[in-house]
Amino acid sequence: MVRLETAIFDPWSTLRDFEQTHDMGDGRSGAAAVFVGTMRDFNAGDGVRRLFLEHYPGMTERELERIADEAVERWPVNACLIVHRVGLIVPGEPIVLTAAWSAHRNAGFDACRHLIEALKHRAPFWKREDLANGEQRWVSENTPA
Amino acid sequence: MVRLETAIFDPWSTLRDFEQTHDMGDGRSGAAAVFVGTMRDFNAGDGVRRLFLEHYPGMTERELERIADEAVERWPVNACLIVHRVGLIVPGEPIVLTAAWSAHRNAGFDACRHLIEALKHRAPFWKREDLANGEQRWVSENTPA
Amino acid sequence: MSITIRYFASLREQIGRGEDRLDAAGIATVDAAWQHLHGTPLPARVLAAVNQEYVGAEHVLTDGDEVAFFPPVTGG
Amino acid sequence: MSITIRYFASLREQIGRGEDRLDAAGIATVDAAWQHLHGTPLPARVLAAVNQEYVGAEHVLTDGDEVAFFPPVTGG
Repeated sequence: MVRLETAIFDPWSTLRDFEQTHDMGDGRSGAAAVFVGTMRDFNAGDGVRRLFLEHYPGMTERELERIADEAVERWPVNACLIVHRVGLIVPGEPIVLTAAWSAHRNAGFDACRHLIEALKHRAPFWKREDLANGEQRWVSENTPA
Repeated sequence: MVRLETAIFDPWSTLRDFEQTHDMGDGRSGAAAVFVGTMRDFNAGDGVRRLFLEHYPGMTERELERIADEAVERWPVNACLIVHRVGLIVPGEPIVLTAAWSAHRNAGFDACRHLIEALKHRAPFWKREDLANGEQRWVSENTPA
Repeated sequence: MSITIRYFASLREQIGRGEDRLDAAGIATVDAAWQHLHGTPLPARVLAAVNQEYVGAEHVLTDGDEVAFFPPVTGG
Repeated sequence: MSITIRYFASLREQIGRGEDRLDAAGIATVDAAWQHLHGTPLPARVLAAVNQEYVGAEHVLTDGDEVAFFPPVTGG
């Protein structure tokens, strides 16, 4: 499942809710691998006060769905979850959550890592930063892994 | 931090509580990588009704501490968490939670994976299964990755 | 032939608008659409999507297509 | 020299008790302690710890040590 969030979300209660409301494979999922990306208060050496996350409504959701489908095709995973924030956010707030449930841990880790790597390379999101010094700038490329 | 749990625990609220009560590096942690292992209802082809998790009080905690310390030494992580269940558990209950917080995602993933791999290879825990057919057996080696 | 062109993020700000419309039967490809509107070949750093799927500059356009141009993505 | 020996999991069940005590000044190593109690060299599949740290079979014992023997670990 993929979801865009326009307001702050708690990744941990999102994960609990997802597990309680989705089929994790009837006792077949022994492993959950999760990544949570949170807004830091610095980037490229500068203090950042606020972030605006733009997206391409429609294409963003479709690209996230494709990424989740790929993970399910490539690894024996029973479920995938991608949640991504859009709009204005401040340091400390979660930006992204990716998770994969599987019978064994390697498939879960590999699928979860694929979700976040593919998202960072392909999903149409763009970050604009409000710096501590008052300037505004678009992030020109993604952060190092 | 490492902790043994004698009763069922919710990994997701454990993570939220840990984040709220521990120093994650003052805005320096942009990434959290998490692994949760849950008891499955089968193992080695057999249905499993119940699991008894034995440990070596004292050494188990020390070995988990060593594993967490190693992760902090080898990767730029700001915090690590290991939680492991002991005693009697039933399918669907979480057995283990490992988590690593870092500025960038690769360090978090690598450290989190180290935590669970090292735990499975070195931490003194032993599983005894109550099978669906009424037999009881000790798990002789760890599950495939 | 009617094509909707959309711009995102820094590219939208540089161009000064979020959308263009083309009614140009002679425009065959994504690159040709960009050339027609902006007078240069599609810059290497500008990504293109047609109907919400990534395409290359030589992708052939069809009546009613939604074409999007945007800078490298920076989500996650 | 007084040494506490502890057994865990399937090994404890096979041996039929969780603990032994050795008061044997002539016992130098972990392997010698096992030999003294069980009449064989330490089996390859049995792991050993002294004072709650993994050690090899040739680890030298000291008065008051806690020695533990156990099967391969299966946590996580």
